[in-house]
Order: sequence, then structure tokens, then C-alpha cells
Amino acid sequence: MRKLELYFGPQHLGMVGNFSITLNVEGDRIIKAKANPGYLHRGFEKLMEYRTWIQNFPLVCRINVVEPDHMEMIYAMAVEKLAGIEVPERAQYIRTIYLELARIASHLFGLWAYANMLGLDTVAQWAMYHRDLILDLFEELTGARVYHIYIWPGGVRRDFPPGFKEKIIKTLHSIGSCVPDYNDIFFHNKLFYQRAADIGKLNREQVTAMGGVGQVMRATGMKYDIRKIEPYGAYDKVEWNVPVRENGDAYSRIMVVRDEMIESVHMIFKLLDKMPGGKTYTRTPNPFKWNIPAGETYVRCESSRGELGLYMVSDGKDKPYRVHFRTPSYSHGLTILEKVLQNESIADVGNIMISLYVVAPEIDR
Amino acid sequence: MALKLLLTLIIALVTGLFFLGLSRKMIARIQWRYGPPLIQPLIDIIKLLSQKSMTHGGLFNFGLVLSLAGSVILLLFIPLGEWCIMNKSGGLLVIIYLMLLAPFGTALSSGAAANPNASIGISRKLLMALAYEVPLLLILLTLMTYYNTISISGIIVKQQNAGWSLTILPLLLSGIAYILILPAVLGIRPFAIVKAPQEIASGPSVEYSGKFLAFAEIQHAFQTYITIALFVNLFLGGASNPGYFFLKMLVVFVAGILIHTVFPRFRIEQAIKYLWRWPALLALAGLAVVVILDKI
Amino acid sequence: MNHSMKNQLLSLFTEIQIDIKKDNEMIINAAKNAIIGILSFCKSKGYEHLALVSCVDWIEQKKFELVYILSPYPEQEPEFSKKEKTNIILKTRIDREQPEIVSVINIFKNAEPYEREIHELFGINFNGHPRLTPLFLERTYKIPPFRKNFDTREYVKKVFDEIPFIDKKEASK
Amino acid sequence: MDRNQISKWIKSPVKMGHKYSLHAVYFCTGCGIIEIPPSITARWDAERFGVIPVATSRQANLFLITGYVSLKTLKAIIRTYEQMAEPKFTVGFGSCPINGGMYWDSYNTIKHLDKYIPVDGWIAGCMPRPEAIFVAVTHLWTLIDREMADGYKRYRKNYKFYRSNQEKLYGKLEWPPLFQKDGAK
Repeated sequence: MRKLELYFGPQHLGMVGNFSITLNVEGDRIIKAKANPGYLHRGFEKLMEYRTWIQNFPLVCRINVVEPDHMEMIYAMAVEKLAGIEVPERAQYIRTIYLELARIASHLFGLWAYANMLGLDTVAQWAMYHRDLILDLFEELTGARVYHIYIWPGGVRRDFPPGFKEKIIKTLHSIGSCVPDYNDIFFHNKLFYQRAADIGKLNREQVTAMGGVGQVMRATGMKYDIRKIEPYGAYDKVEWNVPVRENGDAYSRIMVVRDEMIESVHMIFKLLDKMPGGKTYTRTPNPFKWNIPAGETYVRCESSRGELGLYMVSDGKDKPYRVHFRTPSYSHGLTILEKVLQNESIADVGNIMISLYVVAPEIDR
Repeated sequence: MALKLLLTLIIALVTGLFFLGLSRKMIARIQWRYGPPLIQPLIDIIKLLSQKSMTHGGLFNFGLVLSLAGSVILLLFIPLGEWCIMNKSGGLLVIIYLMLLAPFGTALSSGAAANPNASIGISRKLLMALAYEVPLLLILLTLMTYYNTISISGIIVKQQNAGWSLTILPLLLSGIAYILILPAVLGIRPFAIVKAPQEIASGPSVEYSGKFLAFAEIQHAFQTYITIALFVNLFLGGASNPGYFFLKMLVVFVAGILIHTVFPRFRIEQAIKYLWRWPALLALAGLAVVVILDKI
Repeated sequence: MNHSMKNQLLSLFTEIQIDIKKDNEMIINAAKNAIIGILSFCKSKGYEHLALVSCVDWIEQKKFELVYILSPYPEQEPEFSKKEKTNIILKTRIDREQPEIVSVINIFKNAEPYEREIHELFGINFNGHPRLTPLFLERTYKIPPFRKNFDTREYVKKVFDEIPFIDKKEASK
Repeated sequence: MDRNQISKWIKSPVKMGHKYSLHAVYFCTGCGIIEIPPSITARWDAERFGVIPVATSRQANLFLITGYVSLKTLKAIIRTYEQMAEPKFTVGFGSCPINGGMYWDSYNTIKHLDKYIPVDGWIAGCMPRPEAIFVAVTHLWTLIDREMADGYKRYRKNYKFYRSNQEKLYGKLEWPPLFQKDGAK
């Protein structure tokens, strides 16, 4: 069979961000895949060392464009831990509702990318339409569609506007009412099952060895969810369970994402009912002369793709000394993707990559 | 004669482009959006013809012209309403041969383009052609033995008095088989594997730009027209006047588009496995039924 | 869980200091050559998830500090869902002039891209690493960009602002 | 939106054709990529203006660069731009390609995109909204009407300067120059 070198190039329709995979192909089967990231590298952590703690907030949510909100949350948690700021109860609830809305929007974006790669444009368009409804909610709450800069050290920037709670419930009901349509046309579609079953199969030992997190791990049957292990925000105040599947292939990863979306919607309803009143913001000192005491911390939160960690070191001055983001797509996109693409067919490269939900800006930061 | 020839070409081009515009509009409406105007394919062709395009040598141009010529010649053998220009000379047999000219032409031109995506697209296109040729030949064989004539207008005349061949009992099996392979011949999803933009950057037409892309678009329009016209003539009884004929084609095309929007793509080996399993068996059973009926 | 680990580690390894912060996070400072031993010991004890390999450039003390962060995978429904931290931060200091350390790739396979990145951005040499090829950067820099003495604003002025604009008057000459 | 004025079609079909059938190849560099999918899908639907994403640069005539451009991406952008068919238009999204934007002091991103390839239209905003993208498309129509969208002519006319800028940045480029002589036809 003729050997070919094929570029699943940096510029590709339906790929999330610039990320190129060099495939050595024999006929229709991939022999070796080499991922080369770096198209979106801007030295993020270096730039953060030149800006003060507050200046970093608008910067930090621009690391990963698909889901800026968990980046804000992780940075706020780290700053609060180092500076010892206490966040009021109502702010924790608002943050959790805000993060769950962001998770649903990010999963819908993942559904757009995945349905696009399989060729089913109808579901892609619908998912993107429903994501736009959620972006309208964000726009009303924070004034911006995608980069909200809403979570602040010490709480959130502003409280829920009047009538916002009913708007959330109305939007989520309108999205929830379409779930049966999604099921018929996509999730229970026999062709989707044939295209996605036993593709990119990973058992638990491989995933633990290669540092897989999030739905890649949950698709192999382990309940690994940072919201349960190290609860932050108001996640431990509400009853919810972690959706899990068994056989670790692309099909079960997408079904885990689907169950997680539904779980998030129910969680938001419960959180909205239990939300207490009170302040949503504790005063932080004057941002120009705010020196955080020296120390280091590693905080984790569960972004829509897996465990998002931030290791931050401060040496007592007004700028962070060293910042290192542990993003879930890093291990998924580099170690796991190269391993799992071996002897798969070319038609499934995009299929597997988006089922691992690899997002390029997260890898190169 | 020449006027009739020109007229069929123009009608075929207009209906083909109208079908492309209609398909984009219908897909858009199913996906909850407005979609482009119906004449968008015409606007695309005007733009593409006015662009400066890059060619990869003589074979590249020759291949494309060959595939366009293949489709145009096929047009002459398919009766539109009651016109059929090349009526006397062996309708179905010639069609079977000329069917392969278009994929062969694109293979030649994309092979010269030396782009790995194009070569993978070409291997998929020829595999697909191979996959749906098997049941198609069996179906045409069944029709020929049942009507024991090889000219399509002969079949149409027989259908005029005996009713559509889809409704005739012995031909029912091959009718269903033809319906099952129609999406594959049309190249719409779930068999839209050749032009998969997300997997192999739109397959064979990866190196086409400007007027070459316009030719490819026109060839695609002719291809759609030919496939549906063949099906309507063979199984839905053709039509006395072109208006009635166009209406039947519209119904078949709309059904195809509805399938197109709700299915993801097959992989190439899944498509071949499917095409050689169900439609091929049905076509074989249809042939057996007709042969046995002949014997009695 | 971390307290029981502490005295086992203290008994096994010599030059090691461990302190456990109030939210139960264990920070271990160890010598360069004890890293492999500690990592494999922790892995056997259930800390199978290497979250992060990071590097901090302490330019005043002329030291690079390599940080390995480990955390356990919960077996079944995570029972310790209190607000306690469960990870270990293992730190070691290496000299800044010839930065050299052994790669931990044969214990944790997923450390491979982290070490490649640190090699490229800090210039630390990981011996035993199979593939130290460039990962992110397009060109080579005299001082690796993430070191403290590489001033990015200076670099931008020197490289990007020198390239002239293409204005119509001067171009049409 | 003078798409259905037949007189304009007869007078200048080429210009009208280019206005109402912009096949866009979008380079999902930077953070602008998050606003392209909403604008081509159900809610905003760029296809009613004739803007469709296509897979390869050969088939495209509109080039959307949707965010900051890092050094590695610029090489791919230059090659993609040079592969496109001749009347081609480029639109830069957001403030990062205009003047470096949020990453003005980053060592790995270029600051001014139009030093390396000609750009016909800019959309301001730190990641512009779909409405801003449509304003840019309609603005591009007027530019095409008035023959002012001449990025590709500028690229052809002073190719030497563009090429020297690219070589100043990268040293030796591994692909040959597109036009041998300046202003070559």
C-alpha cells in the first residue's frame, strides 16, 4: 500500500483552534500521528508576570476561548487562597450557577464541533443556536457575549438583575424541550452509533497512565470529578450525581457529555431555589498597592473538559511571580491523541479529536 | 434536431442548478435559518468564472473536460418527457458504460493535481462508484429482462399502458433496491463521503479554483439531473410533457434532501458493506423473481 | 491520608522536609537525586495522577525549582468530599547555570509534554527524555523566553517594531 | 443589498458575482474563532449574504483572520493567502491583528498584520460580535463596488516590500516568491 504523509492542517474546517497533526497514512489507515501544537502560543504565563493581580483578570479569561469562565474562577480561587479573602455565601451560589451555564454553553459548542466532524450539520446548527440563547443570558448578566470578566477576587462583579432568575428558567426550559429532538436525530441515531462506537477506545489503565481527566476518564467508568473530590463554590450544597459510562470509546464520551448537560440543567434549578440573600462582594484592597503575601498554591476546578489546575507562586510583590495552568486538553491533545490515533481510519481523525474535546488554545497557552 | 439538443442541455442545466439552489434553501430551512436565495448556485458560477484560476498542467484540464463531456453525453440518452435524441441506439447499455466516464474524468484531473487529499478523495470516489454499480447493474438487468428491450423510451411506452414499474409486483424488489442506492448515486449524505470537507478538505475538488470549480459545479448539477431523470424514467413511468416529468423529479429530489439533512456520513468501508449487503441482495432477488416468471 | 504518608516518607528518605498546611496540602522539599524514589513511592501509595510538572525561576538565589504535583484517583464514589486538599506538591531545587535533571518519564508517561515544554521555555536538560524536540516555539532564542532575565518587551521593540510599514508613497517609487 | 437589481447584474456581473458569493476560508487563529460558528449557523446565518465557509484556500476568495497571529501561524497564513484565487479579500478580526491588542508585549505574536499581507478590512473589538462581522461584510460590498478592495493588487504591485518584510521576520523562507518581477501580471 502506498505510504502518504497527510497534514490534518492548522487551517481546518470545524477544528477548534489551530492545531496540526502530521499523519503517516497507509491507504486509509493511520500508522503514526504526530501532534504539533504551538500555533496559538503567546507566552501567556510570561505576560501575566508583567501585570498586577487585578490587571490579570481580563487577561486570564482569554487563555481558552471556548470556556473563559472556568479560567476566571480558577484564578479567583488562587488569588483568594493566597490573599486569604473570604467569599460571601450568595457569591458562591451565583458563581456556581454562572459556571454551570458556561459548562452547558461549552458542551453545546463541543456538540457543534463533533456533529460537524461527523457531517451532521443539522445538529451542529441547532446546538449553536441553543448556545446563543445562553450567551444572551450572559450578555444580560455581564454585558459581554463570551469574555465576561464577571468573577472577581472576593465575589462577583454584580448581583443578578431583577427577573434574571425567571429568564434562566425560561431559557433552560426552551433548551430542555429540544432534548427529545436531539435524541431522535443524533444521540439515538444508528448511524452515529456505527460511526462512534469502538473508535478511540481507551481502558482505565491507559487513561490513568496518560493523565486523562474529565469525560475521558468518566467514560471508562471512574467517577473522577473535581466538583465532588474538592468541592468549591456551592457544589457540595446541592445533590447531584456524576454521569459515567463503561467502555471508554468516542460514543460513551459523547454520551457522558450529554448526560452532564442534563445534570447541569437540573443542578441550576436546585441552586436557584436554594440561593440565599446578602452581599455578593467583599472589598479588596486598592488594586495598585495590593501585595499578596508570599506563598504558593495549587487549586483545581472541573472545567467542561476535565481537571483545570493553576499552580501560582507569589513572592509578596504586587505581581504574580510564576503562574502555570494545567489545562485538560494538554494531556488529551498531546499524549492521548497521538496514542489513540494509531491504526484508526482517516475519516475518524476529527471524530476522535473532538470526542476527546481537544481545544488548541489551551494546549499552547 | 440541433434545436432539440440545445433545448435539452439548457433544461438540464437550469433544473440541475435549480435543484442545487433548492437543496441549499431547504437544508437551511430545516436548520432553522433563512438560507441563500434560490439562484445562489448561479451567482457562485458567475463569480467562479470571473476568477483567475491555477491549472496543474494539461492532464488536469483534460480530466475535468472529460468528466463534463461524460455527463453531457449521458444527457442525450435520457428521454426528457417524450423527447429522446439518441433514441434508437441501445439506451440502457450505453448508459451503463457512460456512467463511469464522469468519475474517471475527475480521477484523471485530481490525480494530476498531486494533492494527498485529492488522491484519497479519488480512491473514495472510485470505490463508491464500484459500490453502487453492482446493485445498479442488477436492477438494469432485471428491467431489461422483464421488458425485454434495452431502449428506455421502449420501457416508458410499456409503462404508459401497464402502469408504473414501481407498482408492478415482480419489479417491486428492484424498485426498493434502486431507492436504497439513490442517495449513493446522488452523492448525498449518508453517502457524501467523496466531498467530505471536514475529513479530506473536499476530496477531489481540493485543487480546483476559479473556472475549474465552476465546471465541477456544473458537472455536479448535470449529475443530479441525470440520476433523478433515470430513476423517474425507469420506475415512475416517465411523462408525456416535460412539466409533469419535472414534477416527479422534484418529489424524488425533495425526498433525497430530507434524507440528506438528518444523517451523518458513513465511513467508506461501512458504505460499501451496506451497499453490497441489502440493495445488492434485493436486486438479486428481483432478478431471480423476473427470471423465474419468464420461465413459466 | 496525608498525615500517615508523612511519617512513612520521613522514615524512608533522609534529606527531606515535609510540612502540611492547614487545608491538608502536603509540600515536600527534597534533593535532586531523591525525586525518582519519592515519586515511585507516592505512585505505589495511590497517588497515580501527575497533574503538573512546573518550573519556577528563582533568579535571586540562582536556582530553578522544579515542581511535581501528584493527586490520587478516587476508587469509587469519592468519600472524602470535605473541603480538604488531597494533593502533594513535590519541589526540588537545581542549579541555574547548568540546569540538569533526570526525566521522570518512565514513572509517569504523561510527563513527556510537560518536560518538553520546560526544556524549550526554560532550557532545562532532562536526560533520559526520548523526544526533546521543540514543541511550541517557531524560532530559537538566545535566552529561553520564560526565564526571568528574558525581557519580552525589550524583545518586541527589537524584533517587531523594526519592520517598516508598507505605505503607498514610499512603495510606489 | 442590491442583489435583485437585474440592471446591475447586466452592467457588471463580475462585481456583483464577487459581492454576493464570498466563499470564506477562516483561519481559526486567535480567539475570534468563537464568533465565526455563531455567525454561520442558525441564529445569525451568514449564508443569506452568500458567505459560506469552504475547506481549502483554492476555492475561497474571502480570507478571515480571526485574532492574534503567532509566528508559526503567520507562515501558514502567508502560504494560504498566496494560494487563493486572484480577486481575494482579507478581513482582520479584533484588535490583535490591528496593533497587537491584548498581547502587545508577547514575544511570539506579530503586532501589525498588514506589514506582511495586505488587509482590506478590519473589525475592531476584542473579539467582535456576529453583527460586527456582518457590518464588515456589507462594508466589503461597498469597497468591491468602488474598486477599493484592492488588497491583492497592492500585494502584486509592491510584492518586493511584502517579501522583504516577511524575510526580515523569518530569515530565509522555504517557498519561492510568488511574483518574479514587481507588478508582474
